[in-house]
Amino acid sequence: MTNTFPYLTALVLVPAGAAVVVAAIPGAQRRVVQVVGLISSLAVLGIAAAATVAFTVGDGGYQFVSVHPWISAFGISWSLGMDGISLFLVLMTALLFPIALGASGDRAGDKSFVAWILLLEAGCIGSFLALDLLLFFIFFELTLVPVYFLISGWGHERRGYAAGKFFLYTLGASAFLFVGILALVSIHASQTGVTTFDVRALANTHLSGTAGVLLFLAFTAAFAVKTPIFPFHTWSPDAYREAPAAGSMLLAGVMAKLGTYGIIRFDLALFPRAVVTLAPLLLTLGAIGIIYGAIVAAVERDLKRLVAYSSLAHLGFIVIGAFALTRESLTGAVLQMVNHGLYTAALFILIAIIYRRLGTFSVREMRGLQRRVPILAGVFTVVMLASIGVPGLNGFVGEFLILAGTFLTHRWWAVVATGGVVLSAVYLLWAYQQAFHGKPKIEPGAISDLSWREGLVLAPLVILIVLLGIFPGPLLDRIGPSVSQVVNHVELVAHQRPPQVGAPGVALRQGPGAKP
Amino acid sequence: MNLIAGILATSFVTPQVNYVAILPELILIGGALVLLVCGQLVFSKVSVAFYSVGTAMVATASLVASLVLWHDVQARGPFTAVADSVAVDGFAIVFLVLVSCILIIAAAVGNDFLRREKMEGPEYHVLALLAGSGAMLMASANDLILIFVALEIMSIPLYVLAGMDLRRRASGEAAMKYFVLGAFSSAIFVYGIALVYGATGSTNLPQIASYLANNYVTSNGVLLAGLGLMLVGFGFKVSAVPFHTWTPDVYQGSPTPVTGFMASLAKAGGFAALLRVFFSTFGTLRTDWQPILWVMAILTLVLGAVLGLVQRDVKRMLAYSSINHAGFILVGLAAATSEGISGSVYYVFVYALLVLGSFAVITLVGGLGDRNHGLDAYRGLGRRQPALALAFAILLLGQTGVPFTTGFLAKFYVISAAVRAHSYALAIIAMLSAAIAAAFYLRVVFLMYGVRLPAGTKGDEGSLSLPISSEDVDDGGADGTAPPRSLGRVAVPAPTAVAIFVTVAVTVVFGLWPAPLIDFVKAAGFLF
Amino acid sequence: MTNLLLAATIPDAITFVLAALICVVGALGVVLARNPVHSALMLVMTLFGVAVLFIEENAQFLAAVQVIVYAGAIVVLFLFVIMLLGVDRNEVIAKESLPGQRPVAICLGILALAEVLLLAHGKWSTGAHSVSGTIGSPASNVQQIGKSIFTTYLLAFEVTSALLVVAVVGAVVLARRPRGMPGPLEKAAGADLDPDDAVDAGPEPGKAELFDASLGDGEPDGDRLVVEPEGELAESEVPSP
Amino acid sequence: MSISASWYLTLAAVLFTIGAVGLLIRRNVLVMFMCVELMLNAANLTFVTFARKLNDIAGQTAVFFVLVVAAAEVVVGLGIIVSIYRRRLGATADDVHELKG
Amino acid sequence: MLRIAFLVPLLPLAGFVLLLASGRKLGNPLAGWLATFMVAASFVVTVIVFAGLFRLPVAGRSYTQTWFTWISSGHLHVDMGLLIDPLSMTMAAFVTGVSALIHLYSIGYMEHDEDFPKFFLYLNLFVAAMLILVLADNFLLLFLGWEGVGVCSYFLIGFWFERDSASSAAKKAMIFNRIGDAAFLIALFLIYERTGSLEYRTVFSHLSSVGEPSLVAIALLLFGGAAGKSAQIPLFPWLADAMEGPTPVSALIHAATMVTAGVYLMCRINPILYRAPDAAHVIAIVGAATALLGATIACAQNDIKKILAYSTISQLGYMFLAVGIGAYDAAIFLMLTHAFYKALLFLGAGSVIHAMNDEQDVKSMGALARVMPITAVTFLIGWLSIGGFPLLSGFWSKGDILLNSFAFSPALWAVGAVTAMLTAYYLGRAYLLVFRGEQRWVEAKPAGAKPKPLSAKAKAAAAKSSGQEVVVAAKPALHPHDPSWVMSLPLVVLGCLSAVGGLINLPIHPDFDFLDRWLSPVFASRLFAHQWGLGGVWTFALIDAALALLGIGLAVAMWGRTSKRPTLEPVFLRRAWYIDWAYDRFIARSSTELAVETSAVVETEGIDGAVNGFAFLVRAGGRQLRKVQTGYVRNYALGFAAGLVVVLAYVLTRAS
Repeated sequence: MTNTFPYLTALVLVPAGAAVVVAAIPGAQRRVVQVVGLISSLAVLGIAAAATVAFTVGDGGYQFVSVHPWISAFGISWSLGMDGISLFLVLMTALLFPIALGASGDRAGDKSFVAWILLLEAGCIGSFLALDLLLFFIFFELTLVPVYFLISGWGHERRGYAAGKFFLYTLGASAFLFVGILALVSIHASQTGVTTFDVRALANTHLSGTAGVLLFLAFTAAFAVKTPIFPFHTWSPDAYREAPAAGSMLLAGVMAKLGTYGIIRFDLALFPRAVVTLAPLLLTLGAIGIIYGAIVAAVERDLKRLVAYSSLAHLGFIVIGAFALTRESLTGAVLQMVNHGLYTAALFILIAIIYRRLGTFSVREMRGLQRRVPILAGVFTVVMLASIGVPGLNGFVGEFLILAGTFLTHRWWAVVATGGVVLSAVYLLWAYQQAFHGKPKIEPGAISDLSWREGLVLAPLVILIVLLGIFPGPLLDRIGPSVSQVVNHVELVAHQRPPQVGAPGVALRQGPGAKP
Repeated sequence: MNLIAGILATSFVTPQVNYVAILPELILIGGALVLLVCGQLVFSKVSVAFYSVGTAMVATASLVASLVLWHDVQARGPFTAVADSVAVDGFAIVFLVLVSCILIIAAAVGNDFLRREKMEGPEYHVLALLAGSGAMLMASANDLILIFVALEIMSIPLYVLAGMDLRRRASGEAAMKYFVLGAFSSAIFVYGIALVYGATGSTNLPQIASYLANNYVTSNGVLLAGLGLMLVGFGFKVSAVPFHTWTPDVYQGSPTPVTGFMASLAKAGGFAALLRVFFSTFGTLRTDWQPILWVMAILTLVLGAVLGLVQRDVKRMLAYSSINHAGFILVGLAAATSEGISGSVYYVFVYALLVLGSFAVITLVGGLGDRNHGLDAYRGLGRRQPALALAFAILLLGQTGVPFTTGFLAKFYVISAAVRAHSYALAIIAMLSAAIAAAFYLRVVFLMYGVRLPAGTKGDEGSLSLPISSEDVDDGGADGTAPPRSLGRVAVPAPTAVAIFVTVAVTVVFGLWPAPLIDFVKAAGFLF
Repeated sequence: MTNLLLAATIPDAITFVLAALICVVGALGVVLARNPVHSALMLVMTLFGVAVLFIEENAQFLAAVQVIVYAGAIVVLFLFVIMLLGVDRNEVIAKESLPGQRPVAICLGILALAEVLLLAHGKWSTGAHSVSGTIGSPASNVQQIGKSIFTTYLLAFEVTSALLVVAVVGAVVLARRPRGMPGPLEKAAGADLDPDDAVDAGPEPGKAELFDASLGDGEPDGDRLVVEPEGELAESEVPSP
Repeated sequence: MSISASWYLTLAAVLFTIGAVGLLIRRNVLVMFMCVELMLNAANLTFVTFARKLNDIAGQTAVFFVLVVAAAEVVVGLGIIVSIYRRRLGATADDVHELKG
Repeated sequence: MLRIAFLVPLLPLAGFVLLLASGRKLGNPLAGWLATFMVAASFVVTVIVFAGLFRLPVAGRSYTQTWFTWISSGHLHVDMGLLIDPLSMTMAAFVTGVSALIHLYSIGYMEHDEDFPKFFLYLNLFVAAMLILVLADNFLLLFLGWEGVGVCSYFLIGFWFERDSASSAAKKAMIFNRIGDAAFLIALFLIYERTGSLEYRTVFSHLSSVGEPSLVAIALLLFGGAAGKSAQIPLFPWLADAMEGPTPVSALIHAATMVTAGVYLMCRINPILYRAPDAAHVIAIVGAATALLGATIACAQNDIKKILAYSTISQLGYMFLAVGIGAYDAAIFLMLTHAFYKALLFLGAGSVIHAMNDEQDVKSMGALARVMPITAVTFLIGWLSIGGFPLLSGFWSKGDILLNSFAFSPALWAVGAVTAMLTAYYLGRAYLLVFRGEQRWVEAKPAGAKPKPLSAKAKAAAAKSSGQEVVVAAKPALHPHDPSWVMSLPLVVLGCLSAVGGLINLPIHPDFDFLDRWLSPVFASRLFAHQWGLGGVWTFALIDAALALLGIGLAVAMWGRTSKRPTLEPVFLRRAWYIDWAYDRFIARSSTELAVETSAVVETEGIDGAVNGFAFLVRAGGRQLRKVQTGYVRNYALGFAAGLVVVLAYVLTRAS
């Protein structure tokens, strides 16, 4: 398709430029900063929306591809592309950032704060769009810096510790990714004589079994930490806990997806055979993460940390979906990335709102809130149910697709994961009961219910949570084709056979999984 | 009579000297002499500024000369001059340019430092120029003896400069340690040269190379011994473990601008010679020396990172970081490929500017008396002087290797070289060490930006906004986040400011648009 | 062994042995003499020995230079400084302040020597052929050296001038004393002249943390600086000039 | 034919080692410098010997340069010692160890 | 006519949305009326559609209405669509009907509650979900409704969330349901894997190609889900606690509608059960066991609502027994009648509780018939009907099941018979203790002691094991009376229904069992049918009647006079066979401990410990290495020498 407007480049450059502009605003014009920040992030959202509209449904390939040589000496190019997998991640990112700005109160007038947020947005969108491995890595790394500053500058009591831990842990992990990328490229160069970092080209690299596995591990190490996947998650509770509201929601909502996105986009595309070999390992880790996250969350008294662990569980679902390698599960995984982004962000905002009222994250110190702030409680309930995965809300669709798809190829993992569904109800309901039920501690009128501004911030999320639960069709239609391409690629390379795995019913009955 | 006759009988033709080829060096030396003379004889009392300007001009002149040479080389390819004792090739010229830049920046920074510390006189600049000429010679020298002499020309001024601040005992200690160890290592070095000379019958690098290429050395013991001894000498200069021990002490003790100058110049000169000798001359023996460098690189990387972690003095911390960087540069050399070499060169180039800028900032923060170097000195700098802090942050992040800075590409360059040479372990260790090193860069950044919250208030949700950006620099203490009393605003003189700006600009601009610098450096891959 | 010696002409052998003995004894003397003055004199002895060997290897010019420059200039300079600083008191060689320094040093020395000799394994095999002028040529040693200096090593020779300038300037810089600083021999003690007796020593261990970047003040809790009174700050503070 | 070069070279190696060890075990900075001089002399001897062995003048020329360098080093070194002494840090190497870690 | 079917679930949903938007403005009682109207309207629509369906020829009595595609990915394709067939319409009809009545009742019951609008908000949402459940045309949509009703029951049980007991009960219910749902989900995956679809028709048409083991697995997993929803062994404990909710909720959700969803599901998958007899047998056995268990426990309860709750469990057991043996129509029949009389009983209990100022302990009631006749009479009808008193609805429906079960296996029949007898007995006990016997409460002279909602005492009373005189003395004076008409009307209507409800399916003559014939298109030949003629039927009818009378007589004999017969209320029954306790002790608590251990040991010490440990190691290493940097220049030189030696040593190995 020919479209004159360079959507993708704009998507990356607008926030970046806006960050510079904001940083350059002289003096303490908080109002201006606030407005500029919000406007520019909304502009990004607009562009993303436009791109979504212009996106051709049913085409699984990359669209709006824009390639410009950057460091030709190393074959690095500024090449961006968008397919069904990245489309909604970008859209969600573009949506969450204005919300994040809106949710951070006066902070949004803080020059450096806004600048960092916008820079982070550029980094995230960039990583979702990059088709050039090194470009991806650069954006992937670039996101660390703003987050580091956001946490260390505006975080809570132990922000120094949390920020450092986050930065170093992820940085250390991406060391492997970095070397892995270079190794892959040099292998490819030795085969074809062309030094390029273009994913599409590299996907055709022929890798020996061990080489593939090692590279896969190198890549996955970084993604696993970023996501995080059990047992590489311990930075996340601290980071989520200490980060400011915007930081937490962006960390969990957007940046966690960088990891899972990396898995789907790069692991699956570049090392299909290794993926097939090692899928059980990753599936197991994902399943453990689901159960484990739920178990730990069940005894967590701190709402933010609790949500952090619940994210660990939910991301476990996504990982499982990615490595089950069926269309359903993979589509579900992509969808779930978006869903998780939405309801986790909403959860963090709600927690922040409560914090603003009570000055605490500990459920011990809040009781009977439902009596005092019924509307807040109602919204919280909806979001909570979404994250429990109640059908009719967005959480369910993704989860069901993931599990149904996984069941086709890896039955028992799916069964275990389904157990996680029960557990998620346990800890969230428990937390809810602690915080909202019972005789209220606070006197009537001591705290106010949702302000219109807070409501405005939450509204889009809640609406989407409900809408996507009932009507996920538009997303599925766009995600599907791209996912099919990925799966076909894996099937072809890994099994040298046309894709049929996990086609249920008839097709499966003579497939391996036939035994009841 | 017959004495004269005897002389005439044995009269000979001196080699014709291609002055253009050695013009940069000559300019520096000449400039140094001129400044010296002017300062002491011609004018009675001249201010430091005069020397600084003079130095800058001289350095600029040699920069121009180097660029002229660059075009020659582009035109007619690399060549040697003055009886094959200097090689004029891309490799050398990259360093000529670098050294000229270092000199200009050092002059600017030194100027303000000298004025602040009330040290008049041309010595600093003269010595700097001479050291610079030494570094240039090391880069272009094509003969072991010349390398040795050049090494001394570069080192001795540094010894002196290290001890230049007569009022700080640390400075004296630094000078002493640097000198003793320097003398020791150069003795070892020259013994190594002797052995190599004995083993190959020449001190001229191309001749040695051709000798090694053409005849198979049956018993290479002496040669290898000489090589090892020379490695010690070089290792000292580039502060590679285990020959790094002087680095932290000297960096910490020396006057700060000198530290910056030393860090950049010594690394440049040392690595220039090291790369040339080992890669081009003894390339045929790479299987013999590669493992040594491999181990050295790992040790250097890890030790630098780990030890930097536990420092509380910024200069000392950066000393260890410089060791870590040396490790990275060695990684490029250990790859022993043309790509690796240009990677190392690029790294040296980038690092030199980064470290110059960093130490320029430290010089300013150090304050009068040049002793305010505790990490605490940086707490809240982001609020007191956002511009300065931002610059420092960028330079530190550049050293961390954050994308869109030259530092990232430098790491990328050497690591990719290593990976292409299939030394994956080395690559991974290097990156991990970089991750560890990031910790101490970040600590400074955090101190500058991670402002404490007012007591009692919780840090969240806009209920209060943290004064981190420039808008409220001056309400220090209003919210209890006042930095310690001693940490007032530090003066930022124009020249230093410009110098810092330049380094930052280079870091960012070439980080975003690296093509020109990379192409420039790629030429270094092809030695004479 | 002996026959190897006898292979050479007797006088040569004797000269070598004597000179070698002189060198080694002198060297050992430099190392072992308690008094630096003695060391200096021992050094002279070694230098002479070396000079003899130079002549033995028909490097007459160098031998001369060796005697003139080294013995005549350098060692005198040493002695001068020794006297100037009045450090000519005996050093207690017996006790070694640094634990283990001496034995380790000696072991390392022996090892290094052994390694070098092993590497050389006797033959000290060398690449052949003369490149720049042969010693055996009719012209005298001086002329040959001069020739090679002004041809092969022209540039090196020229830049040594820079080296010498450096030496001079350096000496000046280091010897010059800033306003108010006492000369080498005066015993004027003004603490103000020597401001920072507290040279920023290395950090006390155990303060820096890997993750906790906030540990400028070595305390995990970030709020320290807020609550701490000015007095506390004053301690951590370096006295400003 | 005079006696074989290997003797000279071995002697040089011995001298070198003595010098090195001396530098390691002596506290007095001046003496340490003297030890450096010893090492340089060892190098010189090696050069000259090889020069004879190779029948090549370059070795002797090299010695010439080494001499110059040695001279320069000594000048500066002694200057440093003077300045240190002036700073009342003491005259032996061990007295100077404030910078550490 | 059928086309308006979509209104059936949409009307209550619309009510929900309206209340959400403007519930607080409408306030009390307008909100209630709106809600009631919506449900009533949907009842009307249902009747219309019902009629429309009735018009069609028997074969063609199935109509699918697809709204839009819900989920479509890979081979999975799920629509939002309704299936209109006799079964779903029957369900829809009685759901909407009963709901309408209970809505009406609630207007009166909840009039004093401050969250009045919210209550109806939830009720409407519940009805909508329930209707989606019964009308869905595929398993996933059914699951949506299934979860929806679960969530609503969570809200409603925890409606008085300030009571810890209430919120805990709500949580318990939700979790037990989720356990069942997990099984349900796995069943769905299996179905999808085997048949490649989740849509009823497709699935059932593919069954022939699915191996029986898979079918058994599917059936049992689905039964697991049903057990959770319908409180069958082993997932029944939550239902008793669920009584913490307002009484109308208990009547609507935990007696009439939601809990029967499991039975509906089982009937819906009858083709699967038909092909998986083993699963069916399991269901039958579990059902019978549950029936007996519930009955026994009900005998010893003092909380009137708990008595009814356990009776519900037992009745549901009956229904599953019926399903298990293949008598689906009998199950549906019992479901309907049960909906009538159990709702009746609950509402009656509700008005009693209301009148007794939230007193729920039967031991502290008695002789209420005098002051609240309507309630008494209707309750009496309810009792007799559920007890199987001849010719009342219960008599027919239960008889139907017993008949078939005997034909299927006498053992099951025996269990059923005993249960029937017990049912008559324990409800008789309840009736007598509440309405007859001596008065165990203090009558207030002046009228108009406004009963406040949820007085603190209520809990205390509920908790009390049995009412002693002391407590009675402590009680404040009461002024019980029959409730206002909004509450009485439903009682009366339901009373009539439970009396004559049996008429819809009289076994006396094939022409009279309308229900069977109406449902026959759904169950077709898969129905289990006994082989007796009318004679057999009548004999069994007599036996049933005898059993019922026996139970009633027993009750009168035992509880007519006194309220204290400890021997008949053994502790193990009052404590519900200690099953609840066991759950708490062995599952809840131990798993909590496990979780605590995990987070303490594995997380804090293990994983996080590893990371921080590494950091610490690096630091410690740094500190140690710093010692090498002694500051003594000679040490440094030594280091050089060492390095040199090492290098030379290596070189030595390379030397040739």
